[in-house]
Amino acid sequence: MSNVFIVLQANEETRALVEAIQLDNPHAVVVRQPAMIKIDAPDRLEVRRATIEELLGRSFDLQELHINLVTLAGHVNEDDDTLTLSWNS
Amino acid sequence: MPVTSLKPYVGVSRDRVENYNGQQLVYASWDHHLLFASPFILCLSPQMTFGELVEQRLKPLVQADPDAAAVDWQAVQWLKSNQPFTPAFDRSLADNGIAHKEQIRWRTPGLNSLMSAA
Amino acid sequence: MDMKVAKKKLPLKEKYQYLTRDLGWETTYQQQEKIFPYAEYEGIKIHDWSQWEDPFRLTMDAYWKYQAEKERKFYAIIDAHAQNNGHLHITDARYLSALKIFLQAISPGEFAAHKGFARAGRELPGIGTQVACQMQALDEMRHAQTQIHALSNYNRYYNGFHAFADQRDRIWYTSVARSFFDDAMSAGPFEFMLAIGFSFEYVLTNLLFVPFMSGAAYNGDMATVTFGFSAQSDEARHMTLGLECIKFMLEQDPDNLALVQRWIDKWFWRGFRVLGLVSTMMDYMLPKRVMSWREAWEVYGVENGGALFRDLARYGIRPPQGWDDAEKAIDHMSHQFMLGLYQWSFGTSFHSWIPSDEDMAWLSAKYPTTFDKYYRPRWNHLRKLAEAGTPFMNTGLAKLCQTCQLPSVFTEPDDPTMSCHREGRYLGEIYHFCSDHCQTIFNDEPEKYIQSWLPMPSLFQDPLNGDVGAWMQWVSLLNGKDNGDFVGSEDEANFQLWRGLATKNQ
Amino acid sequence: MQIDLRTVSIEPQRQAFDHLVRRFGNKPASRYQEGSYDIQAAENLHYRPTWDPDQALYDPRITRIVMQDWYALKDPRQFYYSTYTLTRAKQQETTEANFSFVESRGLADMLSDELRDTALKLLVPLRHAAWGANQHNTFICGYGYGVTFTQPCIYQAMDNLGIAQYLSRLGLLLGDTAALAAGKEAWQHDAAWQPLRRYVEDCLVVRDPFELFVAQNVALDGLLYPLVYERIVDDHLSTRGASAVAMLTQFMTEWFGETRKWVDAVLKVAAAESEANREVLTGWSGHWSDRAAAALLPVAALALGDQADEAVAEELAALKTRLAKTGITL
Repeated sequence: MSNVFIVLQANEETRALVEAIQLDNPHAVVVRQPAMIKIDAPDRLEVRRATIEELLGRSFDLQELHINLVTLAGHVNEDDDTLTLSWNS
Repeated sequence: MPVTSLKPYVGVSRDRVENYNGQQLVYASWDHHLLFASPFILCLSPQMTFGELVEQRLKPLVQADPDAAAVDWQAVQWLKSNQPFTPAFDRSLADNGIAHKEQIRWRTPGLNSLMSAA
Repeated sequence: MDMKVAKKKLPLKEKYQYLTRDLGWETTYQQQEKIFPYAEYEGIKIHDWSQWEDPFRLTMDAYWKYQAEKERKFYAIIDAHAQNNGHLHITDARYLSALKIFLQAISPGEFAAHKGFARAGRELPGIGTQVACQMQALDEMRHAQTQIHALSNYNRYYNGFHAFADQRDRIWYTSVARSFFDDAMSAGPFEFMLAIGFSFEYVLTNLLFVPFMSGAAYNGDMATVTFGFSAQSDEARHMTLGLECIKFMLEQDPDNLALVQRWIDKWFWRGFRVLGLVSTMMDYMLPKRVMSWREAWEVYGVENGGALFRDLARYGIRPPQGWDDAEKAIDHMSHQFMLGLYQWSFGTSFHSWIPSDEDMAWLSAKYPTTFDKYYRPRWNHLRKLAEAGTPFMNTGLAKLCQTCQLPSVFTEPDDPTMSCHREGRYLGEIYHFCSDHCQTIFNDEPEKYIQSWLPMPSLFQDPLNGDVGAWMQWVSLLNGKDNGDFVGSEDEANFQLWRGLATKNQ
Repeated sequence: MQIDLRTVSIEPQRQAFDHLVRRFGNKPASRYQEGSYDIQAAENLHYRPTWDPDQALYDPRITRIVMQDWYALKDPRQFYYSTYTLTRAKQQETTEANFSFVESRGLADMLSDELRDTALKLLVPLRHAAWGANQHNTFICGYGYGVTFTQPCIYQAMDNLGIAQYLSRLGLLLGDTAALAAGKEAWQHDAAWQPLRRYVEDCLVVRDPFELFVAQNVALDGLLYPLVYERIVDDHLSTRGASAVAMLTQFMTEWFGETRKWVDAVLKVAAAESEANREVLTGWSGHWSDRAAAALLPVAALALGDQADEAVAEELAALKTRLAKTGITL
């Protein structure tokens, strides 16, 4: 088993994103570091548009993630609704 | 292994001895004396004697080491290209077989102030 | 057609397909081999470019939109930083050494990557790959520029930044980074992708950017945090491209495995060496430290790299050959570099210093098995010399590794008291290396590496002929201003003076 | 620590980086200058390329154009990444608004079959030509010398890609995926498109970056954009009721108006550098613009029928007038 992770800048815009990721990935661990937030999860992590939209109260294009993304690890699979990070191990 | 290339590929060394106007490069270092972060690069005349190298270049360079004063330079163990080597102090570098870019090292067993804890 | 029926929206993947892949065609007036002349000589076999999976599917309109938003944020912050004397917010002017190294050695690398990705974006025959490379070429230009712009204001107030463009091609330590990028760019497009896209971006840049930028945040440097995080947000795309590229090569033909593995071995080690200086920035140059190099390596090297190579094992890939030796070097390298930088600081366009008692206490806590045993005695001795008024300046210049071009400051993997001496002969001439891995890289392509422009040996050639004063002029190094010990430097004095003006009423 | 740093007045130690002071004098440098001048490695390059050991990694000799200082070829727009991206972001917002206006009002469906057919036949295959332009500008950026010259080329390349994508979206909007397939088929096989496709493919094997600059950015763009977007779409089709199409290609018209200023500035400085340069540029410009005019004739005829000859001849004459102002007389 390996961790995938996503790191976002710590700011107002990412508050809802982090919350949404936590809701959709109960197995994920959120680590707050200076100026950034790292979210680790064993093997797989999903970022779901619908959850973010619900929390933000507006429509959200998953590609907006790029604005506040710091880094990530794992294979990326992106469609209109979900961005998935995974390792095959 | 040859370089994989689209056309014949020939490199030219930038540090060929003919680029040094009759001088040559020699690298020198004192084993287990890492106050000096890296071996020294020296540009020397091949006619310089080994004794002159020690007196004029190496001794001043290593002064800062607490062991420097205690070295018996006639007794140190020398290596050239990582092999034991007995230099003739009164002969030239060329006569001592010290080629361009050769690395010489010396060892002073028992002298080890800054590494003593190690 | 019923006018009221709205067109069905194409799903992202399909739409992206039409907006990129489908733009190409089978050429008939000119042959593929002439259009893509560099695609085959390296020996990588690609049978079907359509199998390429696009990692992120940004069309240009989305790219412009999101990148513009990043740019607006970035320049707002650095404008404010310049207007409000943001440079006085940093914890201490020592910190600036890390930024000076960054501007002199890393930013030019960003430009080189820009150029290299433009070439790869033209030479690789698959459209998906080309577009991703082109976008990266554009991003790398952004990184070079945002770094120069962020650090430009520091240049107005502090020494050591002013000649970064001259020093890129001339001063000794920048040659390490430049040779790395020159090496990748002189290779074919596939090796370039693996070198920069995979090894550098995927395996190593997290180590450079994430802890370093966190460190900048800790040390009050908003300008750097901003360019760092802003650049890193593009890196996420770049890393994904690098990973996709390697999977693609491995999936296309089993024969590619041997070559890919050799390149992974080579470029991991090249990258590990070139990013080695980051260890010194983290352990010594941040006045307020966020994590040690060892800790960063655990998170971004061991954990992340481990996950990556476990994943790639299904293709037959094993971790890079140098991995174990890298692990052995982690607890030593920052100290070995800093000891070197301190004693050669007359030749650096940044300052070094002897760590304080407090610094040393931190170092010994973070490196319990190595610092007190191997490195503290040397620092104590150097301090004694400095206090006696005879600070140590090592006028014996350094032996450089023919491959990585770093001074040979490294020790044997299993004996930290013994310098690592490696040498070999090629066509009668002797060449020296810092490690087994650098020697292997040389032996694989000697005709390439004998060409290395090594700054130390070249100092003894025409026209400088060993004249250090003339050399300083040639590298635009202002003696007594840019170089030497931080203690007693203009930077130190000015920072204290200006901070005093800002905090006191006299 | 709470301090009000704005109250502190501190004298800067220097105005700008050394290399910029040498070029522009001792004064603060612009962000364009900082982000462009002398940031490419110039000396002590380490290794010969394995893809062509006869070249240096950055090599001004791979083109026939000779410049004493390649940084003389500056971009009058002074685009660096930020200004470039912000400019395009604003334009894409307008374009997006135009697309959604056309879509939401059903304007596409209000086009006559004939007009829609003409628009699709003319514009959709051009997405492939735009992709070719992307390849050429990426090449010039990759192998050209000096950042003031090569930096705008990556912007140009990405613009070419953006244009190819807007043309694809236009095809999808006016005719769905079938329109893209038909356009590609025409590009590959229809007689009308073969001279242009041949032009693009021939450019794909040109490896002199400056010649490619002339072939693509001077000759082909110099004829294609005024002919197709200004003359045919904005005038000919609009007056017949297809102003919706003009809304969808507004980006292209504006883009050409902007980029040609840069193209002219580059040509002018390169031609003024030496008689030899002027001669080479004149030769290339003549050769490629004649070929481009011939290649565009059957394309123009798709919309203009037998008026195409005259239209292309006028555009060629206009291009020659434009070139004359840069010092190149054809």
